[in-house]
Amino acid sequence: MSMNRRDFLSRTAALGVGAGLLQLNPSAIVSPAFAQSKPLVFLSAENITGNWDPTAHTTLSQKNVEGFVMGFLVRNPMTVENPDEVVYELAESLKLIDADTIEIKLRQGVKFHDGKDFKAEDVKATFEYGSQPDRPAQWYPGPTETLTITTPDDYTVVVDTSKGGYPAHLFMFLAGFLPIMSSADIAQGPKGPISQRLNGTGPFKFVEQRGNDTVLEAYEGYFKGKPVIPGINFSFVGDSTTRMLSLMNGQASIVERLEPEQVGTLEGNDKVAISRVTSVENKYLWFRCSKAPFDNPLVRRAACHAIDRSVLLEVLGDAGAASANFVSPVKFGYIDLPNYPEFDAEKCQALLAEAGFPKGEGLPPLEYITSVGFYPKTKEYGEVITAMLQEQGFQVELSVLEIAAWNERLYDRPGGGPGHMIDCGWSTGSPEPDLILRTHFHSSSKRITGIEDKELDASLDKERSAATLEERKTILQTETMPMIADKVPALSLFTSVMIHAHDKSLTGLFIYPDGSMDASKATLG
Amino acid sequence: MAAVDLNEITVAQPLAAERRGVSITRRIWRAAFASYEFRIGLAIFVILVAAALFYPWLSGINPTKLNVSAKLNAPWFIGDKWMWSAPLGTDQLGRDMLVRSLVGLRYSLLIGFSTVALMLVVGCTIGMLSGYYGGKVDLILMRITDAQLSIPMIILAITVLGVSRPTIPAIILVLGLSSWPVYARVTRSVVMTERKQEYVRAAQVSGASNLWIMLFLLAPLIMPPVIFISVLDVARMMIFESILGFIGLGVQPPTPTFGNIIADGRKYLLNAWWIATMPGIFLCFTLTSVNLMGATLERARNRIYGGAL
Amino acid sequence: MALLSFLARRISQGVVIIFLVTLLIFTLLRVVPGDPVRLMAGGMAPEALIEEIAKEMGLRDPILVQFGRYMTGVVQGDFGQSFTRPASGASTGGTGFGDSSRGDRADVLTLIGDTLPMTLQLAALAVIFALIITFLIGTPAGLAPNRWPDRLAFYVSSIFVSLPNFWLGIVLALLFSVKLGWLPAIGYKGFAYTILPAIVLAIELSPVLIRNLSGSLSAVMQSPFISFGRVRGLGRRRIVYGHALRNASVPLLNLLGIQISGLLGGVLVVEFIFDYPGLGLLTINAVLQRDFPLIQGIAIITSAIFVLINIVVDLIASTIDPRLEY
Amino acid sequence: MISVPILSVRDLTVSLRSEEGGRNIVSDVSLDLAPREIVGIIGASGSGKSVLSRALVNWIDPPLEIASGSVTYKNENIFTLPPRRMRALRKEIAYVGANPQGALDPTLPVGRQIVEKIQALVPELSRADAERRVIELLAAVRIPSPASRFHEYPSQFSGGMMQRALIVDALATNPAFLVADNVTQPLDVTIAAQVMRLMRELTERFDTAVVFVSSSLPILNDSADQILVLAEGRIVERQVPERLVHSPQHPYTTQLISEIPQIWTDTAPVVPKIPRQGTPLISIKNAFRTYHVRKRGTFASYSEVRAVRDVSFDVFPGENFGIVGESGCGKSTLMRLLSRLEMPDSGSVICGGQNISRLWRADLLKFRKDFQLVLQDPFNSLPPRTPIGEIIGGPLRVHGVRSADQRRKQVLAVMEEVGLASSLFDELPLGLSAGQRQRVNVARALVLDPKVLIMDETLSALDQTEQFKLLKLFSDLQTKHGLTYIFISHDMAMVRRVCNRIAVMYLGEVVEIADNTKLFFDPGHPYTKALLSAIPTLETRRYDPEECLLDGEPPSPIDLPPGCGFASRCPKAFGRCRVETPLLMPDGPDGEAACFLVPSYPPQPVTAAAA
Repeated sequence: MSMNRRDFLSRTAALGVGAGLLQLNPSAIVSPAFAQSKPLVFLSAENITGNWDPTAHTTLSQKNVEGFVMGFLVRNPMTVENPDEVVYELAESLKLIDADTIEIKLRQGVKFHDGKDFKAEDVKATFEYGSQPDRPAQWYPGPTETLTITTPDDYTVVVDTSKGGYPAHLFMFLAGFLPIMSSADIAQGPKGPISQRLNGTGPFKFVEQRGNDTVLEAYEGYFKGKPVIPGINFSFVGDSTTRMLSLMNGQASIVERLEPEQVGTLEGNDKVAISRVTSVENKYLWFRCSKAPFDNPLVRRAACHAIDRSVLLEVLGDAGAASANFVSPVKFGYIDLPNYPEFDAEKCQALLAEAGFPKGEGLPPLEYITSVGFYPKTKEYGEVITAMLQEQGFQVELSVLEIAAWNERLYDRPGGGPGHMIDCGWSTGSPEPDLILRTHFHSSSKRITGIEDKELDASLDKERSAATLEERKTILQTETMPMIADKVPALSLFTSVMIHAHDKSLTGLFIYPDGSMDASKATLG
Repeated sequence: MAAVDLNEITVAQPLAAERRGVSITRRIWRAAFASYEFRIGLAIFVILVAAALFYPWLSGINPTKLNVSAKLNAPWFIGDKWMWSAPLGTDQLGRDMLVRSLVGLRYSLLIGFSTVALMLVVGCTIGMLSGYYGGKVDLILMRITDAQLSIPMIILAITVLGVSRPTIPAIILVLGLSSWPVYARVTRSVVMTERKQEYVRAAQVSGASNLWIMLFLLAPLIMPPVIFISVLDVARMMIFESILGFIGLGVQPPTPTFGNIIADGRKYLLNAWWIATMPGIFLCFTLTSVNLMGATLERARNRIYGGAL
Repeated sequence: MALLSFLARRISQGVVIIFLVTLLIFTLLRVVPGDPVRLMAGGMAPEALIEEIAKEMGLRDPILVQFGRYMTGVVQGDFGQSFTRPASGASTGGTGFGDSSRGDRADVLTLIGDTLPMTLQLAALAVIFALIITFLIGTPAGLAPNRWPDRLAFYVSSIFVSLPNFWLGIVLALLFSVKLGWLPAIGYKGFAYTILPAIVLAIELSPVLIRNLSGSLSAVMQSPFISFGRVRGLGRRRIVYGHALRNASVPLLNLLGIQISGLLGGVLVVEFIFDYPGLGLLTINAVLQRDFPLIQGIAIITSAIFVLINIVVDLIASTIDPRLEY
Repeated sequence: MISVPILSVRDLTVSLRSEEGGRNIVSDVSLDLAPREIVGIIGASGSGKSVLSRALVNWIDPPLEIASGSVTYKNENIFTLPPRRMRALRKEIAYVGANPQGALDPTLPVGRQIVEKIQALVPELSRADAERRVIELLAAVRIPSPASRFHEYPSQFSGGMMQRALIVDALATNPAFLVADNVTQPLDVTIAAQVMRLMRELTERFDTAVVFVSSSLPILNDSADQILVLAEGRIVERQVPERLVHSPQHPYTTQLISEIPQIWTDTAPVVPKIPRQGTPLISIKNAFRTYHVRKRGTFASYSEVRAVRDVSFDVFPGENFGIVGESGCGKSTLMRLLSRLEMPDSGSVICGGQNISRLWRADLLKFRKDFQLVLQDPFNSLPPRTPIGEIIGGPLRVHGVRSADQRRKQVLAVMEEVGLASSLFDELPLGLSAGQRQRVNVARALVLDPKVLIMDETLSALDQTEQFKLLKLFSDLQTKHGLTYIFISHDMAMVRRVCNRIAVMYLGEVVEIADNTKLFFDPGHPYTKALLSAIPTLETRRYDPEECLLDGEPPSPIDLPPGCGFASRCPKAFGRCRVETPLLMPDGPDGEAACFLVPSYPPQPVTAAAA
């Protein structure tokens, strides 16, 4: 039922965009009296990369920092209730002129933190720079040469994708999470200032990196008005208990990625408030599809049927939400797939037998790699999954590695990545589903799974090239996603729920489903 | 002065009848066993070990069987949700803490003792050699010892354990090989003093080879106290193992050891303190019992060797 | 003169030790599987890029060549640069290939230089606490062997040694920082932040010391000059504090010298728990990120410190007891 | 004695508590000590004399305890005094023990510790004054350069010096009386004599009364006003020395006196002159041994300790060969060379025609079997934690006697032979008397039934009674097994009694080597004379200490001066002695001596006459 509602909404959204109607404002949340207060101390569970270039990483914690500092054309609050909501920030409108052309009108009088005026050249530069194939973040539907970007005036950008053969509407979502960089910085190349510091139009200014602390201060020139809180200290604290302790003794104002049990403890604490956000992040069990035995879809499906996801959710408690698709419910095109593999011992055994491994006999010993992980419960549910698979006759051995070792083994390499299964989550602050589907399941990228499958490629290309959002969603929901669910190169286990705990006196903070925040209206103490 | 004096006194002492013909070692054990502390220690130790060996098998509870719905139950003395199957509560995945602790105890004892054994063998051998031969041998061995001593265990751990999936033998190897120098030093200093004693010379004159002297003369003399000291290290090694678990280099699940139970339970310390605490308590009991026995034994030795009757 | 020659001898030996350590660590780190370059460049990096970076960093040369290069750097005070950390010193992670575009990396030496003082402060305080505990508990035990103070010491050390430091750390933080609010716990914004971690370390350190002190003290109390001292008309206090403890403190010192290297293990965990920005935290992150140059640097520095501390220990010991010829 | 006694002991009984109940070590001893009087107490080891002497200063620790009786000082029983007052009294009650080295805190300078004592007892005395006093006392006991010695540590003091320092420590507070327990026992004869002389002077100077405990009657005889004989913890006789010596009342005393070695009397034992022909059993030829010790606190500079210099002599089958000399004269090193614990740097030790440094494996084992060593220190020479049976059986195991019964049989046989109860088989050596320990030592050596026994100071730790017994045992064994003994000792009297031929060592050199009678009646070397003059004996000395006795101590064998090593202490030294090193020259038919004063010694070569 709810599905239909969402369909409806998204449809209207799509059209609405076309008509340039949509006007909504997240700052409906709270607009408190201006009161000078101490800087906000944010404790992050994940460390940042060494490189401030927003296109150089896919690291969530650093995206959070960008969320404070950088400006965006639009933001997508992506709430489950209203997944397709769009909030205009640097852009005043996104207009789809035809299938291959989109016109972006920009807000005037915005300044970068370094004083440069925000103009169309910056958007153009950002798009072109970010589309370079060697940029790790890989936001863009196609490489730079497939784009033709023109700037009729200082506040208008026109993107033409006809060369690339994919529709321009893809930029609607992309616009939602592109930090707009200063063309001046980009001009100096990837090794230039862009990698040394953040320079954006957001509510907070990047001051310095002090050891593990990223120091930000309020930016008077912010176009929505100077934030109330004087600044933000964003620092990395690896240990969840430590984070929680420092919140409890008042040293931190907000901490992320709480363990569900900690939620239990903190709810008793009257100085602390909890916020839960269904995130854009799903966690997956990735199969190494390029080597035996998981090169055989039957075995993969068997494994999937061996896993009872409801139990995992029990383990995760508040930290996980059920989902039956390869993308998070807050993403475009989400649907509870009817053919998504559920726990079913018979089916599992049947498939095993069919694949020639009755009761798992003849299967090689399998290694399941996971990390000690900064995600809640990673190790725990790893143990559970191992147990479940073993019950069905898979001889699985769990390797819990410390982050670096896990990271080093994570991705596909010639001859298939290490181990046979590996645990990892994937999250992108945009409704764009391809950021997962295409990245992982298209043979041109096949990040972790190493799968190469003509049908999948075809289907993925097809949905990408759909003329309208409308059409694209249909293809996704009726062809691509079901096909993936049949071939299960990876099993999406659940959708993470981001649990933040913060000082009760902290109000007016909006947390996006990718964990980044809008603190421009927040007050503290 | 005291020594000389007492010897003068004890000269004409008549031998207590019961002591006639009883070998020294047996006498020591008797003396030790006579003290209630030794008995208590022994009792606790036997109970623990017996429990570790048999309870899991008797109770038929599988330490690795998950029962997520029954996770984080409190032990019987607090909370009401506990079941007979889990008197000490359950862990984050609903496994019985009692069985897990006991099985953990098994592995931890294995790790603790074999590590210390390894340490002793390596350390004492090296210490013995360098203390006995002195000179160049001493210089070289001691430099090596110092070098080893100055490498933080943790760095050795990641390098060796990085090689493969950390297994119990690998961990024993790492811990043992990174902690022997202390013993090398102790042994060396003792040997250096003992080796100057005249009875060593006497043995040489009687034609005993150096090896013979080290094995049959010095080793029996200096080992016991060293071993006694090493009891503390058994515990320290168990703890180290948990530190390894703590940075993801510990024994891999589902095998429970005190180390990884504590390391995993740490997260729940606030709302399920018993997970991380139980092993600590078991550890403390084990250690204390071993220590009790060790101490009384040592005391008995000193009494017998000190010439008390 | 004597002192100088002593220093000359010990330092030259120390250099040998440090060299051995470096060689060992260096080779060990090279044989660990897991290509550091892949860690730096991130898993998504194509093989070609990996090779390119590796080549450019000379990581494909024979180990000895690399070692030679490294040592020449070291003797010139250049410990190389961190694989993963930017000049800002932030602890970094995540994945980003095309690593060539990373901001310039931090010098290992500066990283260590920033964190070392913190850890030294922590360690020093810990040692002080440990000694206080040791003397409070160990002295009575040594004076009354096999009587209750001895038993007490025995049980206390048994308990102390069975407390995992991270467990204790969290418990203490909960108690003193959250519940009672007496001491700050997490991070570092002033000296007060050192106290709790130091206590944890002290408790980890003290059992061995207690046992050692009580042992050697009771041994000293047996020696002739103690009982003779009484006949010479010295008061008990004078005998115990002026002579017995003095003699007993020598083995204690030596043990302490040895324990220093063990201390780092504790520092590591404790600093992680308390998010204390010291060498331990640096190490654990370096380890977790396989930041080899950093690990090497830390190994060298720690072993150097170890050597120095032990020289100092021997100096003090030989001033206490002239028979220890230095 | 008319004057009131300053110390009077009444019915003092000290007993040893043990699980088998008490046993009296000292029983109803009563004695009085008049001012300035010197009371000597003589007793064999085990007679409880040490315990008594400690009781006198109220130093009785468990398991010992005062069973009854009183020690009255200033008409108060010191046993009943509260600790505080007792401590105050320590000022007037002083004690010097038999173990100088252990007596002071090794980690503090000697002077400082004495000052510490003074200040603890005489608070009114300022630190500066205390120091001044200590320094002048150190000078008074003839410690060279006292001002600098003041700051040195016990380990830097030699035994003799330490003993003197302790005397200073004892007298520093002007005690009313002083208990000296066996003070000379650990010292070399010459040093012991010096110390005794000192004690006498000082006690007169400070008019201190002294209770002088010793196991050697001669020593007491020289100094005491009155002598008590202690046996089994009881006083069996008390007399003034002369009468005690000439008309002893109690049989024990008589026996004691009879055991005192006779040196020059005609009742002295005559040791037969063994014909020295055939091949020597063992002969050492021009042996040198130098140790390199790192100079204290230097980087890499070594100094040479020339422990044995150009020593040669032969030992023939069946003879008792003596090597005498004071501590540090290199006799122990010589022993190590003879027993092949070490090899000479140059020169050789020939045994059975072979150079023993060349022996290996089987041959060596064979050599070991024939050539056994009985060690000096009865306490260090037995592994403390091995039962006696095993100790004695050890060599058998080494020499491949596998079966335990076989070993046990042999061991028990030997034990019986040396007079050890078979019940000791499973006992620890501890609790044995020095004498018994030495018997164990002998048994261990004997069990391999060797040809030669080297006795390294074997008897020096024993009192006369024990010595007497053991020597008897030795001669029995000799007749039974045809053993050859090499005695290494500093005790002239003992050597006099048993050795056919004697070599005197000084600073690593043999300065004289002669037959028994020759050496004792007509020594060729002044050092020998000095030794003879220092022998504690009741006889009228042939060599007057006043003219022969040496001052100071032997120079250290490090960096020796040129010329005769003895020149620095020799009363007869003259120019040549300081430039040229004398060699051994025949001195009559049955002796050689290395001294220019030996008649046969060629005069200093006139430079012209050279070549």
